[in-house]
Amino acid sequence: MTPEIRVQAEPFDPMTEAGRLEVSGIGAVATFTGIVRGEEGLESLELEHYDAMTRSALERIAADAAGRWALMALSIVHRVGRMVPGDRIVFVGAAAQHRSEAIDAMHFVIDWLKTDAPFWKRETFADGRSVWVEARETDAAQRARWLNI
Amino acid sequence: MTPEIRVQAEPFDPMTEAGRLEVSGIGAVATFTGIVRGEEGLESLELEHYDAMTRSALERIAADAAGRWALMALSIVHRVGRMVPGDRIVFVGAAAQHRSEAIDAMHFVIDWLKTDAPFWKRETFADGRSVWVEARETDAAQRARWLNI
Amino acid sequence: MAVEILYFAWVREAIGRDSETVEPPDDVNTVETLLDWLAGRGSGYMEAFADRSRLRVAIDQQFSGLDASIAGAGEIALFPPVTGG
Amino acid sequence: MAVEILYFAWVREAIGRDSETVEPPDDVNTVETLLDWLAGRGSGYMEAFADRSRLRVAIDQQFSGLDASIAGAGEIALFPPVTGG
Repeated sequence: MTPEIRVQAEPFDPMTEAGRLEVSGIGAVATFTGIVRGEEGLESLELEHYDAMTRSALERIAADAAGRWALMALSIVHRVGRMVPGDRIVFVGAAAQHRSEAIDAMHFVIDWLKTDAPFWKRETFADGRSVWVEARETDAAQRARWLNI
Repeated sequence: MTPEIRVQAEPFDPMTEAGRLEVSGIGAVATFTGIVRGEEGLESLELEHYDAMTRSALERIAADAAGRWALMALSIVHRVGRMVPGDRIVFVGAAAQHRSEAIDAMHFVIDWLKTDAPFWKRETFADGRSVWVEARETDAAQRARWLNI
Repeated sequence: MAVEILYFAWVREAIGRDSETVEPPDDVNTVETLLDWLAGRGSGYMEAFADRSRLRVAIDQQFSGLDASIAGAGEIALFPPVTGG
Repeated sequence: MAVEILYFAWVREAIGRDSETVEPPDDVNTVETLLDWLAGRGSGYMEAFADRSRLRVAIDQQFSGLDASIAGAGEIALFPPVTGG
């Protein structure tokens, strides 16, 4: 199983990504798509990343997931650059024989991606404000849940 | 939020179903697709259901999920009748503002659908055997996890 | 009082029909006593109801226990544990 | 020994550049001492490094602690807690 890992400025299509996961012999596909919310007058979002490190960080998360669950396919796609509300930022998909493996692996990957991959978001609002998004403590807590499983 | 609930003999397309979930204001879409596995020489699978009850059972599970998490869209699609390996049996998708809501709701719905909706599978194998699938104790255990959350 | 009984999966196959309307006597007032009474109808019923730990029931489209009352029920479905999804 | 320093997000903006090659003296041998040394370069650095609880580091593309040794490092990145996904 070689994970599909991509970091790209271009939009992606979760439907196409999900289709890639339906490999022979699987019984379950779980997917997650993250979308830019337009709350509080958000106009656009700029996603910066550490190009030389991002891919290896995602590969490491994928390898951790593959070590924990018997996966038959795994995809991580992350957009970078400028996005607007409604745009898709991230896709995570996992395929396995059984449902809990696929769902848990997908959930693990998106939780760890939030804390262990070098991306940063800057939000620009209709009133002109532009701020770097603060990391949330709940993300660290959600990552930590997996350490005792 | 009115859940999309369908029980149908016709194939469905998880990509189309996932597209329906991307309603305005969401930040997260989680989906699950169950697929017929071709293990042990399985040739076909016949899915029987209790027509007069199935829809209300699925509506009840959907209402339970909507009561637990702030969902902005929820879909349950289940095929009935004859299927072959590789065919999609079930789709569950949930959309919410935040990822844990969407993922947990999707996971809850598929866990409860396994134990609380009147479907029965009969498997026919290449050697001519045809057997009713036995319920798995792990399904009851996975359902029970949600009772204390 | 007449009640519609539905059978699914191997319960249906053992009994050889998917539904029937029956009129149980007054002392048949729970699912358990209904099963006892139906079992008198033939070997297919006896076979289907032999291991009651493998039987599930819905009364008027609601899952119920085998000890549930059937008073006033219009439709009782008997079937194995469900295996959808 | 020369080492490449990379800055991201508001660390980059405060310092006003996204990378530079520096040659710290031998006694600058941990991330902490590197931050002290870099802070002498100007107010942008001081501002960026003022609250070290908000700083994260990667040494040669591996997340590390601020107390980590920088001996032999080729590339050190300084940035806020990540916010992707």
